[in-house]
Amino acid sequence: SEEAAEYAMRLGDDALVLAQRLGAWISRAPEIEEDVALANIALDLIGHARSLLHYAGTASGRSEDDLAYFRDEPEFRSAWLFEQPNGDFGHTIARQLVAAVYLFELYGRLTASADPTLAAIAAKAVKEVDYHRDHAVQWVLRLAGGTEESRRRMIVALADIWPYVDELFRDDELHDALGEAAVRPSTLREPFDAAIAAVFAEAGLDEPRTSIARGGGRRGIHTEHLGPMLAEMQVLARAHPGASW
Amino acid sequence: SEEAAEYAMRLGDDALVLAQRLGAWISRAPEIEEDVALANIALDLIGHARSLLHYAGTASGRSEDDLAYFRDEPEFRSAWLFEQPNGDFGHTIARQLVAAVYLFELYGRLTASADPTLAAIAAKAVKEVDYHRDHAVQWVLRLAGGTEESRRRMIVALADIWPYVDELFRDDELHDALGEAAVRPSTLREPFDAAIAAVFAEAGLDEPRTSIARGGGRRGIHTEHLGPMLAEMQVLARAHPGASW
Amino acid sequence: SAEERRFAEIIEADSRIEPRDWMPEAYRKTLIRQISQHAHSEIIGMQPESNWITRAPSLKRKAILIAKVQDEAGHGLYLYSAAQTLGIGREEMNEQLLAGKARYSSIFNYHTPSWADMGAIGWLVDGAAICNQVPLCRASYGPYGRAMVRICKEESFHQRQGFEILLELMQGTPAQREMAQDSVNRWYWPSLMMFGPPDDESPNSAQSMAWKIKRFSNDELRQRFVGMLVPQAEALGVTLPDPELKWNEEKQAYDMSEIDWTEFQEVLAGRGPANAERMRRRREAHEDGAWVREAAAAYARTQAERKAVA
Amino acid sequence: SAEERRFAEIIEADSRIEPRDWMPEAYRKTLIRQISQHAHSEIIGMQPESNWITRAPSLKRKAILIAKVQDEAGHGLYLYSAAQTLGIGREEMNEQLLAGKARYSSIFNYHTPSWADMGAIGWLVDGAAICNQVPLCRASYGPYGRAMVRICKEESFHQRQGFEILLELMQGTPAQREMAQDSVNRWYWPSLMMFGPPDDESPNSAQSMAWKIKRFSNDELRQRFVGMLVPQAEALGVTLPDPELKWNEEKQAYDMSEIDWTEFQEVLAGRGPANAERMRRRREAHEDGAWVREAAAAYARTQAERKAVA
Repeated sequence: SEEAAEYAMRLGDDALVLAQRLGAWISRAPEIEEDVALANIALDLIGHARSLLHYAGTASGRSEDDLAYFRDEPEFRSAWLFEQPNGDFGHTIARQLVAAVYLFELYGRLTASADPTLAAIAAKAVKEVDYHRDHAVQWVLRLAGGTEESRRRMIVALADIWPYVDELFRDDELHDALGEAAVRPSTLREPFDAAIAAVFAEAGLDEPRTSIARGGGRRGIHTEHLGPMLAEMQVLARAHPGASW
Repeated sequence: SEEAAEYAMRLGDDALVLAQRLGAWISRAPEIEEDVALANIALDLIGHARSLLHYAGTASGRSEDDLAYFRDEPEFRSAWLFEQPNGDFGHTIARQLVAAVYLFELYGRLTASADPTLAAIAAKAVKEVDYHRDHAVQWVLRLAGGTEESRRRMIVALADIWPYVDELFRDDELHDALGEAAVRPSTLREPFDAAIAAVFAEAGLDEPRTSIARGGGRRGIHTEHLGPMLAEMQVLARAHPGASW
Repeated sequence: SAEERRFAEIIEADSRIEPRDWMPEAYRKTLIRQISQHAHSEIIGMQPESNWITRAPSLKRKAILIAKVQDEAGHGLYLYSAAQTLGIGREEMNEQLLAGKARYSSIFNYHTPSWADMGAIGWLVDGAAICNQVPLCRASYGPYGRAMVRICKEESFHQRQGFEILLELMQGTPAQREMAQDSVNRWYWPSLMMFGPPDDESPNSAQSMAWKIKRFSNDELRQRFVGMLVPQAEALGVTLPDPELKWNEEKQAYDMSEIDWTEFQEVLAGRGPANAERMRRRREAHEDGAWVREAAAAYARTQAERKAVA
Repeated sequence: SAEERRFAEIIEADSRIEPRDWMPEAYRKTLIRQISQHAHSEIIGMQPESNWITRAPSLKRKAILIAKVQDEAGHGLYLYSAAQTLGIGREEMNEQLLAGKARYSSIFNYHTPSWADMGAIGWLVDGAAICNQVPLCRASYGPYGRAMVRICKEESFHQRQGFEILLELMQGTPAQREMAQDSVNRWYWPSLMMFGPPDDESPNSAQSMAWKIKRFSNDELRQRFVGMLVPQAEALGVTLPDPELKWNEEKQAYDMSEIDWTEFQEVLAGRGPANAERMRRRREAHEDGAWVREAAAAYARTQAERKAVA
């Protein structure tokens, strides 16, 4: 259905945008092991994006690459969290923590979707994001419990990322329309908060008290970070329209 | 002539690429005064680029914007120095030092060009790059003579930039063909070295002993930094071919 | 007291209070708050426009845009200087900004997703700023009034450039026209909100008007602004996104839809589209630049000592 | 001595030397030099390909490219581990790299201006690497030989992927075909240089062959590589940029133009296209990551102490 396609596009864009961000770390990470780990996470996310965008495109006869490379910024449906810049490694970890805990709760429930394609994609994805979650949590513990400098940076990074948490949990008409095929984002908030609280308790961190960013990614409204990112991501494909690679 | 157009394109691309780099600093500089100063330098350079590319395009009926926005990477003629990334402020200052001292010597001599258009452009530009030179020199002195940290960073930055000095001073057939219309780059090396030596003496710095980068910008061969920069610079213009702004 | 009388006389005579004159503490505080807020607005206001410097679609527009953002940095500097004459340091003002204790204009918490926003910001945001600021050129505090004279001149130049960007787009391709209209749709209401709450809900205005810091009410200025926009919108061929907007001959004023003040309050409360981004960028620029400022200060000290010895 | 005899016997028997076995100091040093150089090459070799991760023209290619660069990081890690068994620390090897005291393969000092370079690197550079490395799977030092077994498997996979990228381009638009041919033109000669100088100018080779670290001469391997390329180039439809290249029935080998060894020496001397860029990126990644590594180390210490107390 058109609604399922839209829903898959949201999830696919989240994964694609985050993968694109993580891809920029590779060969620049704090240690080689992290080049490997971040590449691994990026790969998983591209896998999710491909499955989801492939599914999203079937309704309108568009391929995953049509959707990834030939949509403009207002047609992207990703939430603001995912397009936030890499910043220092602490910012990347803060973004990973939120993303992975959210995606783990989401895919976990989506395995029970009434839409068998979404359920199958979720079943595969949930195992992978479980690893992403573990990776992020371990680094939050290390940075918060490492040196004074790393703790300071971790706290700043969490505060910078926290405004973008709220948008992830907002329901809209699409979820009403999809019923049992989708997961209502608001239902994920409680398990998300509980999981985060446990991490923060172990790390000796307080939940950041920040403003809430307005969001609007699901309607194609984005921060100023997405445009330049898409310019780079799409430049080659757009220079050769119709070419196959 | 076609040769004069090629020569103007080289100089114009140097100015354009450097202006694009500096433009990315604005609203991110270490102090507001530097937002103003770097914007000022970027503006002057765009002015030079516009005059030079306008002149370069007349031979082939292309506008300055045709040249800036609709050429691909291998058609850009800028030297490698100018596309080097901004890095920290020290790197930007190191790049500015080399660029401004070089351009000052170049434009100073080009005022005597047998080509009246180039001579006129140079006459205006030389006064402006004199200011750029002063700006860079003052900052080299401050950073080298400031704190331990700033001195360390200045030395690293100079070492990172120095491989790209040599390319600026290489003659080729174009200079033979142009004769008195152009300035032979090799003739600028001595005054450049003297000016730099004076700055380094005052700053208590040694000239960096580094490798020499191969270069090739004048033949359209570039480092890996130019491609992503052009993707961003050209994205909007290319999305609306033929539009006027 | 004699001082109070003299202060009142200067105000009464429409003359200027200067830094060395006595002034009531509340007057000083009001000015510091207002001038530093204005300075911060110029500085944060660089961000939405700097977003398009690297992507400007022609070299001419790139140059104009850089010059404009540079002017904003310059305005920030004049205004910080004016505030400094009231006895507050620049570092302190900056700390207030970064700590969220000092405000800046909410309008800069909106994003610039499209190039047309460079036009709409000039036309609508700078246009509204001018309506607000022209009267400030006569502000009773000398350094502020004089800074505003210079700023207003440049702002009206910026407004014209914004209008020209939109005009070029409206005369362009269908995609360009759509881009322009979309941008006007997004910026129109936020620009009307720049004049602040309706007069009956604006608590600080009365005292500011008595002190001749402020000379017209929020609603008066808003009406003046809309009156200026209507014929310009016609010339551009854009539609102002208010179906109720029309001239009311009887009231000699424009009727308009009610402004969504909850939106205004939301942005003010930190829940606008870009509040977090704006503060993050400012803080990162400040922190990343710390070593540079420290170096400059250390170098200046060394040079001063050398001169003293010589 | 008995140790020396035992070492010679192991070598003679084509068996493996293991970390706890006695070995001549020169053997150890040669291995450390070679393995760490190989590890550094994998790490620096990530850079030219990571240049296209953010711009890969399809999601499938983006995924394949990330996986490939990730494999290179993994190879770097195995090889550092193998070197560590010889008694050198990873931090020390990294310092040697950053100080310019340790080498990495010169091939990675070339740029990747075009997407087709992702194909040419796989086909030519990984192809040459395989020819060099397959014999190393039988290297006399156990940890090195075993690391190479794993690495070679992945490399041949990479080579096939590179071939596929080029094949897709050669079957594509004229612009894509041109892109592919241009890239092959740029990478062909540097890939031949990867086998090192001609046999009569390769001083270290004899000892390495005696120790069975190395098993074929540079020129033998180069011939083998060209023999592999020729039919593949035909299948692709690309021209190998050597007009002299042809099979010599008499010599049972390919005739080829003379390799420009001054180019080889230039790159080796630091004057290749990208030497400075490669080192700058590595150094910056290392420095920017210092606080992260320090945090991880401090955290690990604290955790170990807690466990010790508990």
